[in-house]
Amino acid sequence: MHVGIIFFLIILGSVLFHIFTPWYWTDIASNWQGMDDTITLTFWIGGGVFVAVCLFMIYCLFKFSYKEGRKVEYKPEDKKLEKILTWATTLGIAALLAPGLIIWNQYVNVPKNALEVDVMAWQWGWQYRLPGEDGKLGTTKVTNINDENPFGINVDDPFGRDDILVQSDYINLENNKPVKILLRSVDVLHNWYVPQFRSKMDAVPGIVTFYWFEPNKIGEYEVLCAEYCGVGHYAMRGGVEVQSTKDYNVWLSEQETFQDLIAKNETLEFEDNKLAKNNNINLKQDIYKEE
Amino acid sequence: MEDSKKREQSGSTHKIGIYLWIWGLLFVLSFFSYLVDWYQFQGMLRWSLILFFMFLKAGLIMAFFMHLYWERYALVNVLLWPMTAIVCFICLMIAEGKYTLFSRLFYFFVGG
Amino acid sequence: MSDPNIEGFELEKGFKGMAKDTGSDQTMFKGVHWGKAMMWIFLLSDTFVFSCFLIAYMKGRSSTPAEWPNPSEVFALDAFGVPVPLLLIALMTFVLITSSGTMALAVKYGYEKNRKMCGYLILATALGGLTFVGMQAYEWSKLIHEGVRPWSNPFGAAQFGSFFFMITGFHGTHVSIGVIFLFIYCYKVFAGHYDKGKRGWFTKMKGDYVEVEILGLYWHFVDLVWVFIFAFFYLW
Amino acid sequence: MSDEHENKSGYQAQSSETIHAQSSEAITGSGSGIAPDMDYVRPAELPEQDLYHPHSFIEKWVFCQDAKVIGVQYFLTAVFTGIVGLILSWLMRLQLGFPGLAGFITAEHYYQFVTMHGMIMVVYFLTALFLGGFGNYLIPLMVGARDMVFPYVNMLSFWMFFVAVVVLMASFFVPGGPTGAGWTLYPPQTILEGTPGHGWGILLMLISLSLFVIGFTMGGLNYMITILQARTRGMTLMRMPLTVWGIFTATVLAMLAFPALLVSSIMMTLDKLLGTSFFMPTILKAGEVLEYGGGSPILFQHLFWFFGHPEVYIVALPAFGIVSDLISVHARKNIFGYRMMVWAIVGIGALSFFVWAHHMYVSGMNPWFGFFFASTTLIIAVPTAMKVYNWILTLWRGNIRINTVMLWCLGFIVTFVNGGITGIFLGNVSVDVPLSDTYFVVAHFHMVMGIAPLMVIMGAIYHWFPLVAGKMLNEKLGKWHFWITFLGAYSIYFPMHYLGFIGVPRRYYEMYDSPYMTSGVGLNEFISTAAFIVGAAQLFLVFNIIKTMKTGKKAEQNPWKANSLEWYTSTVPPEHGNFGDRLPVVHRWPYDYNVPGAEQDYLPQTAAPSEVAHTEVEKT
Repeated sequence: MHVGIIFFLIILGSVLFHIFTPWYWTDIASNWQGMDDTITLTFWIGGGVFVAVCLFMIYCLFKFSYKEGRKVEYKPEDKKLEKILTWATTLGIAALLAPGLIIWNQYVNVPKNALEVDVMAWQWGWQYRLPGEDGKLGTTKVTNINDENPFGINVDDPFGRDDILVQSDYINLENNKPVKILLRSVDVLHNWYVPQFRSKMDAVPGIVTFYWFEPNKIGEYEVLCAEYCGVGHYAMRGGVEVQSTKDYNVWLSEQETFQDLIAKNETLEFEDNKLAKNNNINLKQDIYKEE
Repeated sequence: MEDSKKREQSGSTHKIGIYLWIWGLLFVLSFFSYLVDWYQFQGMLRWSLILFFMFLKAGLIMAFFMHLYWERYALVNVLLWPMTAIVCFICLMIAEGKYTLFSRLFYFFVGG
Repeated sequence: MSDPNIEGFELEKGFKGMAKDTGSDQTMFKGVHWGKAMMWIFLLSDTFVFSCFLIAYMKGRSSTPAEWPNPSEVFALDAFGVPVPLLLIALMTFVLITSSGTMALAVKYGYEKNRKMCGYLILATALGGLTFVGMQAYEWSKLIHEGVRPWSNPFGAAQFGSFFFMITGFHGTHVSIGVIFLFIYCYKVFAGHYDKGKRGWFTKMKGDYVEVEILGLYWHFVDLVWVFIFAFFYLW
Repeated sequence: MSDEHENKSGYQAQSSETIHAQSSEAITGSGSGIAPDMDYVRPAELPEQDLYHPHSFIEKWVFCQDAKVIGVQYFLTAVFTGIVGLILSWLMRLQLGFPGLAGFITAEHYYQFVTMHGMIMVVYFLTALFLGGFGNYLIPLMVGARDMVFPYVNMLSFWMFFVAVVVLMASFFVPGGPTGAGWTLYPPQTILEGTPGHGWGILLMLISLSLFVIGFTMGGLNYMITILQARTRGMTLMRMPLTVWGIFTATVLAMLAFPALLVSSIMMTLDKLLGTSFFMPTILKAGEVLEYGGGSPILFQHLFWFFGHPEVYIVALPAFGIVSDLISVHARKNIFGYRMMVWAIVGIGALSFFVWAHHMYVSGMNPWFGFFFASTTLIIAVPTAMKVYNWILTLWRGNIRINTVMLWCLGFIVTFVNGGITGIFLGNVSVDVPLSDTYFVVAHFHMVMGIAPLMVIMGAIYHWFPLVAGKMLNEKLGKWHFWITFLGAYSIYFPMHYLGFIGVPRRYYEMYDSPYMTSGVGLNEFISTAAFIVGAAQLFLVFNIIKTMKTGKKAEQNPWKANSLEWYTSTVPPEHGNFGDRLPVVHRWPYDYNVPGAEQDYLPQTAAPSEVAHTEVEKT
């Protein structure tokens, strides 16, 4: 008897835990409300099945626990019942699968007006690149990456020149504007994940992966790496700030383009060379002096 | 045990002619698939010829040299049905390979 | 292939027979020796191994942007001063098919208890296998000489060498193991172990000519794999 | 036949009477020769298996060819690795629940623990235990065979597994420690600096896996051929206990799925040792471009999961089978819908080869695969659900003994249904997107393929211990063991799902510096505490076994009044050859409990129709 009661309490506890849990998803801040809704739907159907199955089991425990000489049903098969159960299950599964597929279809079809954001991951950090005035990102290559070209942009690609470079773990996004995240990695697998946006995708070295979302809530969010990438995995964090269009444009205008970077490097190089030459001269003079 | 041995033998031998035939056919088919390369056929023609000769040869070896043709359906089906998993794997990997190549060419070479 | 009469059980052909065999007691593969059934299932598993290798190769080759070397040129061999494409590979195929044929005949004579013929044919098969391994060794050394390495090669995509050495190496290992067993079985046939039902020293199982067929299955499988490697690696 | 049998030293020929008895049986068509026609069972197709009987201690207990001893060897070795895995999980939970309390657990160590825990539990513990342990012990007994068909190969299989375990354990002691790449061993990080154990550790892991696959193949061939080709007279496939069906289907899956693991291990070994680039694209590490290029990391994931998903069912199907038998025996009722159960097992097994990439929805593979894999994955839910219905419908109108074994089964139903339903979340592609790589996944797979199969293992131990050791385990200790384990495990993994909802990613060494993750602190402490208790509660079993072996009650021949053949051996525990002089002849399925009109509430599989002509047997 008490076995059934304990099992009942477990089921009751699970349901109550679900209803009153303080640990539940964070407030959604993107267009993927549909994912949350499908989860809720799955909870209703799946949770219903779980409770029903367990309650039936508990009922059996109460009703049919061992008694010497109890009359037991002998019925190896019941075609009708089995058929009903199969079809009911199939129906329930289809009801869950359909919204799942519909939303996936939205997930893989990126809206035309989405802003492309190149997210570059490495062990262990992020940096970002936005298209410039031409609205297009330049092509990249891992082997191009060096101090002067931290993003590995192909220098002869005309689209790359005006790309806006954000050499920071933090990026700003415009509210209510779809974003297509283009992920690439220079070393191992990573995953750019903001729990509030619900969406995620691995960054895979050697290819570029993508996903999209539309932030719809102004605020600051933490970026987590969601694919194991070595010992620094847990510390690989970044940030997103979703801003109003006005604030965003202000931020955008402060960012450096690839062109700027090249120019700066050239100046630096020029100055470096000059410095080096001077040093040489100084050095030589020093040597002469010593002699 | 003597009986069972006899039983096995009675069903196991075939005329030598059939083996020689298959043997000859295998040489001919191999020669044909070699000619595909010799004449440098390209494109779909090459592919279909390669696959055609390949499956024909594989089928002959399995059916006659490995005696599958004479085996009972229970064994044949047990051996061949799992290949659907492989076929599924191949089809999906073809799609995957194309997708990877596209991604590489598009983002690392072509752009725009 | 064995289609024995089983007491109290009528054998039927086709799918109906299959349903009956499957639904019967004791054995599902009627009249199939345990060892033979085991070899078949093992070969099925091994098929998956080679399939995975070849699928990996296909995926690797189709997704690399670097140019794939033209096998027809890489594997060409000079005959009388003229480069003939795939000459060595063609010869290897020839040798392997020849040995497969001799093996098939060995199995046939084994079942006829023709000890001498069976033994000589197994010996011929073993020598064919040995020739194949030798030619493969020559091919490897030639390619290595030309600068092909598992990690790089002068002709194009680095994966070419990787997949080549791995897949042919794995196949070659199978052939070599087969050759070793062929020689052992050759000895056992000539020594008459299968006529007398002598027990093997390793597994203590009684000898029987069905073992020749089991080995034959393995050998034909090695040939079968070569058919696929030939098509996908050399002709593609 | 007996004439040509060599009676050499080392071979105990079957007594010639037995053989004559068998051949005369073959002529008359049934055992005694006077039984009526209705008891007719076809004569034996094959001669008696000729067994190699051991004649020294080493041959009997170490290099033994008896499947039952090999089963126990497998079992003990697997349990040993399982204990190692359990200790590793404690260390992980210590770090997660009480970070900084154990200062020696650095991030490197933590990731090594995670990896080794995962690999050990999935492959070396559960797979080896179910197939190697239960498979070896039960298959020959349940199908009525004298032994596995290739006892020698079977012995090699165990020793290969043993070597694999030794190599795995050796990786704890090599420079750099064991690999810390996560049990999925995803390249490129697996073999690159920045991952613990990227040198020796990963190599030993790959070698150990390859050895395991080779060893398992040898065992798997035995299980398959024994079930297909060495059943006793009257034992049709549709009269086999579901345990055998579960183990059989799992073995088929293993034979076809392990090749993918073998191939990916070989390729990764070459990447590591020779510098090939199968899985390695161009990589920039610490400002330097490595000598790799052109490979595809996702290829590895496909190969790995082509193995990995069937692997889930390799663990689950034997558990399904065993639990069906246990429920039926202890509910004293036939299993409901036997044929449906068999087809569900086979269907799940077949489908499991078409769903692998549901582990990769957010891996960056071709996004269109999502549609295909979500559909196939959810289709699998239908046969699985049918199995659950049939289990509870077996309880319905039964006569349920609520003993320790049944408790474990009930625990299995609860945890399995729970874990199965969270599986629907993760299989449904777009629902998976927010949840994948979070603690929801961790909770899901621990519930469904950790705790649920563990419940079955425990139930099976309590059920079959009388057969293996000849003594009954103590019920009271068993109940304590169950309740602490079940309640503890449930309270570990049920709340853990909600950590995933918050968005806490898995494989985080430490996670409290994010504002919205701090709320999980209390929950994590609770989970860790529960984990320590559950782990420690397993001492109940150890203590129970020791106590039983010393002072326990001797078991009767068939203490549970079960029908299947393993309880009808010549001696308890069964000796080499299992069934004494004569193999049993089977006349019915193993689930004839409480047949109307029968004197007892069970009819053994060997009960001939003429003996039970007065009953209303429906299915045979």
